[in-house]
Amino acid sequence: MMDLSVQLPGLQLKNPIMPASGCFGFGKEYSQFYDLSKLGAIIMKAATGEERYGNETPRVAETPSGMLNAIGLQNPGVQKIIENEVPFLANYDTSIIANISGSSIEEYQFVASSFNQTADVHAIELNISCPNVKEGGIQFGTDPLMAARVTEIVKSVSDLPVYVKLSPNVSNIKTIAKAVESAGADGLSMINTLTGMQIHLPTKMPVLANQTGGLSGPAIKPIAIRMIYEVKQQISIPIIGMGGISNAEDVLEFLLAGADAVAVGTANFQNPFICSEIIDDLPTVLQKYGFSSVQDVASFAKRGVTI
Amino acid sequence: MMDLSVQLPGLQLKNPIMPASGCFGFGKEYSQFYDLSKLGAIIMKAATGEERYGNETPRVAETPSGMLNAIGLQNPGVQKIIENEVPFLANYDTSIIANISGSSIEEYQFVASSFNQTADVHAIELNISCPNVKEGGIQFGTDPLMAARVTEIVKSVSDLPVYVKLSPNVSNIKTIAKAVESAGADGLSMINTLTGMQIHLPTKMPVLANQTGGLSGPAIKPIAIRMIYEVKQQISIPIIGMGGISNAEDVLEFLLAGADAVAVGTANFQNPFICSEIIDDLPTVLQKYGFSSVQDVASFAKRGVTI
Amino acid sequence: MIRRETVMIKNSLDIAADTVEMTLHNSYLSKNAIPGQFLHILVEGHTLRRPISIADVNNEEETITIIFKKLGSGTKCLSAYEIGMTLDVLGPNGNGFLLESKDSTLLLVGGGVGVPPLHYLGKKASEKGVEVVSILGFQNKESVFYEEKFKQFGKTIVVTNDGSYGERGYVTDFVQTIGPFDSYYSCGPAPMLHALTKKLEGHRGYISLEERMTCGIGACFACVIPTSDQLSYRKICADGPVFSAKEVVL
Amino acid sequence: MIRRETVMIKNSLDIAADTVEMTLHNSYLSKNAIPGQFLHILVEGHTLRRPISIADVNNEEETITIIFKKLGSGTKCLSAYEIGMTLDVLGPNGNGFLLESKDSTLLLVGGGVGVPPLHYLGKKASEKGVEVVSILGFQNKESVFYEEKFKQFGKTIVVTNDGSYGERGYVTDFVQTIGPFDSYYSCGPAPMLHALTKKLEGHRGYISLEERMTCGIGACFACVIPTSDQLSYRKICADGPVFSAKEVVL
Ligand SMILES: Cc1cc2nc3c(=O)[nH]c(=O)nc-3n(C[C@H](O)[C@H](O)[C@H](O)COP(=O)(O)OP(=O)(O)OC[C@H]3O[C@@H](n4cnc5c(N)ncnc54)[C@H](O)[C@@H]3O)c2cc1C
Ligand SMILES: Cc1cc2nc3c(=O)[nH]c(=O)nc-3n(C[C@H](O)[C@H](O)[C@H](O)COP(=O)(O)OP(=O)(O)OC[C@H]3O[C@@H](n4cnc5c(N)ncnc54)[C@H](O)[C@@H]3O)c2cc1C
Ligand SMILES: Cc1cc2nc3c(=O)[nH]c(=O)nc-3n(C[C@H](O)[C@H](O)[C@H](O)COP(=O)(O)O)c2cc1C
Ligand SMILES: Cc1cc2nc3c(=O)[nH]c(=O)nc-3n(C[C@H](O)[C@H](O)[C@H](O)COP(=O)(O)O)c2cc1C
Ligand code: FES
Ligand code: FES
Repeated sequence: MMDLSVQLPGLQLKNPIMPASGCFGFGKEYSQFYDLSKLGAIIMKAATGEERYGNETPRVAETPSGMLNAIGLQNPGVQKIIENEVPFLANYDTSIIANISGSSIEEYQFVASSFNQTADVHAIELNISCPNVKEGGIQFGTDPLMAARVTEIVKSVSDLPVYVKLSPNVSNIKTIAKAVESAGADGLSMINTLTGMQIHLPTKMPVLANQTGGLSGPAIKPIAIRMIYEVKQQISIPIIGMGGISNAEDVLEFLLAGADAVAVGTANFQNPFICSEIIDDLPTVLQKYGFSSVQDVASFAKRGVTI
Repeated sequence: MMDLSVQLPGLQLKNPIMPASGCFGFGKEYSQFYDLSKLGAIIMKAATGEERYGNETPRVAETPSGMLNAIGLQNPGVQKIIENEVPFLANYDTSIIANISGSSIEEYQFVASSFNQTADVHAIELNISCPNVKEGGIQFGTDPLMAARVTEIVKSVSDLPVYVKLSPNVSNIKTIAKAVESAGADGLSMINTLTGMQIHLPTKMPVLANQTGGLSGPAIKPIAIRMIYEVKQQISIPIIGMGGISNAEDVLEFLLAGADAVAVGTANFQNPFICSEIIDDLPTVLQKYGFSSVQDVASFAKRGVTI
Repeated sequence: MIRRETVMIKNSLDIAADTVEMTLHNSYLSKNAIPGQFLHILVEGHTLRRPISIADVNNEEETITIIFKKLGSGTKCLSAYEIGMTLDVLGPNGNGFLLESKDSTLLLVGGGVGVPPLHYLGKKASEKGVEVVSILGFQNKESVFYEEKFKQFGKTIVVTNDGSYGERGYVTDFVQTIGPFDSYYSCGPAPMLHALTKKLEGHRGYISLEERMTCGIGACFACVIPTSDQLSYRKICADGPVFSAKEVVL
Repeated sequence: MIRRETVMIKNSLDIAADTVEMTLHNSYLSKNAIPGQFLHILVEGHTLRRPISIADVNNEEETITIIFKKLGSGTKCLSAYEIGMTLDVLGPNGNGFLLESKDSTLLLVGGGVGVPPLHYLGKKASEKGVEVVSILGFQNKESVFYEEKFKQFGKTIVVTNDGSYGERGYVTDFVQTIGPFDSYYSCGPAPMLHALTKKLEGHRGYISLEERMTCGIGACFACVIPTSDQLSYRKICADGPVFSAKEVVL
């Protein structure tokens, strides 16, 4: 059996595959389809300080090879997640990553420290890339100084490793990546969705009640690959790559671009078994292209043959 | 017959459809398929001061619902374009828009003033969004000050209306749009391609010799629609919209988002008749959604029902 | 339990304007589907699955019938699938209609493509000896389907907006003309459900709702609707699509 | 003149490992295609058309034959099209091979999916009474196709890289074993063409090139190649795909 394992700060992954935040809920629904212990890790849906209802519906739209969503961070709030959701996931032999979000530095701080006291959470994914998250009108995710500040503060209250999730809606992703690395990030997670819109011809209005939404799916894969490739050359912390992954070949493409592990989002909606199937297919695909393990791909990428 | 005409600075268009720069060469090849007089306008391939060979091949890759290109501004140089290409297009009853590019402010100035003396060119599309175009390491297209400066200088040597073509690879497209409007732009053209990359698994290297390339096609349509919608609310100059248009419904979506006319790029490669077919289909589609002319859609969009 | 199943298209028929009836062979689904549940159907070339209600089940033939309107690109593409081809579906999804055990008369009120799920419900109720009265609304004559089938369950009023067939008007115009009933079950466009639940406020009623869906299984929060007390929410795909008329805000 | 044509698939046959021969019916194309030209084929679900050479033309049946290898997603999808289905193609594209009028002996050197265009060329030359000698290179026994057809034109050497069929080695190892010839025509992978043109430097030769294409008609500058003097360039899709061996830098 091929060795698919990956060691990342705080995460001993049996394979590099995890469902992306917001695309797998808190795992319960998908546990009816396959054993979640098969997964490298699970990234939970975003947690905020209090319960949030999110945006009005419609919240989703279909686009060519992709989709738009404006769920608006609906979640039961960090306390209920810790009480009701984490214990369920803790039954499985997989790592749990908590995706945290907030509207203010204080909220981030609160959510991060709440998870810090939770035995079964292994890492934090710090979502600074959600369009809802602004302070002084500027998104944390698009301003290097703000991105660094929120990273520092979350790090200061957290013993868990922090993976900062970057927004692709920026002129220069390298600057942000370097800023959060300097601020103490243990890793990066990239990319979040690109802001998009669709107009419904019959009503002549945006399809989404929120007007704009985040574009995900295969359509954005070339942008994700480019950004990971660019950033990898500038930093030395690991990257969890995502954006349009829908099969094992895509995973290898991300690993070659410089990702150390990957998350699968939108593809779960088309095929609820996708993460499980990708894990099954990965050894064959790696072998086909001459690799003997996931670590082997990482070393290859590091030797600078692609990078 | 439905009135499809659109009046824009310097351009009396019989319909709002034009092929996008770089996706139609200088028209010759497409003239074997249909009468180019049918087109609202033709945007020529980028012109630079001198002839350019462009990047190494491979220069193109296919992506989900899109493609990457890194042609690298190959063109015979502005003088040869004026001598050999413009006269051919001038045989047709359509407007000619010259897309200009350069590596320095001086080169832009030179190309713009060369076209200024050319009778048959009706407008300039100022391409500040090409990844090759940098000064002091910063792209003109991502820095509002640089964008404004090159716009001003081109305006100062040009009696032709100038449509500034914006890059989508920015944190805040509104800032750039406002900057070039203040600098005297007569219109905007948006969007250019998003920077992307694809890795070829067999060689483990980027598919494109240039490593990165510009993502175009239906995949980017939601981003184009969002940016046009956002920018329209901030400016009062017209917008030529583009990004993934492949049928008449898409055209209406762009018009509703705030575009005054549209350009069709990548779709020409799949179907060389696409611009002609869209022009044929447009009246039926407008009628289906309750519009009696293109002007009618523009007034509707202006009344702020969508915007 | 929801499973991902391969179904084989046994029949595909245009039964009204832009309306297709498809018969799908699958043993698991035919054995487990209840009225009001839906299939979440993968259509080639589309990112998101399409939710379509189960309109009928034939246990002997192990088939499920769906009826859908060709509206956008997904349903158009689905209508082009030919007999013998297979589809990847999730199902059966959602909670389905639960029949109140003591009901002796049911009122079914359907509008357009809200009619299909009521058909399977009417059939089941009728098999149990419940009296079924139906009011079916369509845009015009060309859109009418399944009138004969509902007539087999009991009294059936067909209403068209333009009066080109049956009665003219809206389904809500005719609920008063019906005798007494124990519960009503309805599915149709939101404005119709809104008007209907208001009109029948005193009655026990169940409505089936639509919303744009992504996962279809309750994981993504795409399809939520606030509860009547505005304090909570339901997921249409998993907690619904059927709700008590009092449970949610329309 | 290039036209956009609908072609009907009359036959589709696996003729070697991952290699499909498709016969397409179309009157215009069968009347106008010359050897070395290609079709630019639209494959459902793909942004870019796929360029595939014309391997044969049957004037009576008004058919064109193409032979392609299932490599990536486009060719795999194309191979799944069934008999009776239609394709949207542009064609005939490119310049094609021009036979030198005074040639009495031709050498054809093909490698893998470079073999198909040479077949139609060989057939045309043979019909004109020209003597045709062919060297065809394949990876292994399973990949060999069309040997019998080339034998009808004249002496044919089949070479496989692993020696599992015919001679072992590379096509270039065998060009010296052939008697005198007037011109050579070659199509195959870039390294093969590179080695071959070097080996046959003194001879008049024509090579057909491949590059990733977008428009396929000369408009987009995707497929350029520098001329030998490095001062200019050619577009493979429109100025080629066939070039004099001296014209361009390989
Ligand atoms: C539980 C449920 C049961 C349904 N049962 C039926 C049925 O039996 N027969 C039938 O004809 N229709 C039914 N619908 C509606 C059907 O799902 C839509 O008509 C269909 O998804 C439209 O897809 P499209 O590709 O044609 O339209 P497009 O507009 O191209 O679709 C774009 C996106 O919007 C979604 N969408 C568009 N309209 C609707 C809608 N009304 N409801 C939900 N999503 C929508 C699509 O699923 C897709 O994700 C049902 C919907 C739900 C939620
Ligand atoms: C003039 C010409 C004639 C050709 N004739 C034949 C033939 O007769 N039989 C045959 O089997 N093949 C032929 N090829 C090669 C054929 O075009 C490619 O194998 C095919 O495009 C690969 O597509 P794909 O979807 O399978 O691969 P993918 O890798 O999925 O394709 C991705 C993109 O790269 C392009 N691409 C990949 N490989 C090549 C290549 N070698 N050449 C050009 N583009 C490529 C594709 O067209 C597509 O745009 C020819 C190529 C050219 C340029
Ligand atoms: C419906 C939906 C909900 C999402 N919710 C979150 C979220 O709560 N937190 C977050 O960081 N990212 C969220 N994302 C972004 C994904 O985690 C992922 O970064 C993005 O979708 C790109 O990956 P994909 O193309 O595989 O979907 C969401 C995406 C979708 C489609
Ligand atoms: C092959 C190719 C070449 C292009 N060349 C140019 C160019 O020379 N100048 C320019 O301003 N834009 C150029 N573009 C960008 C297009 O004009 C257009 O802005 C972009 O492709 C989005 O539209 P689309 O999705 O319809 O292609 C090019 C695009 C492609 C695909
Ligand atoms: S569609 Fe995902 S929760 Fe309902
Ligand atoms: S493919 Fe466009 S010029 Fe050759």
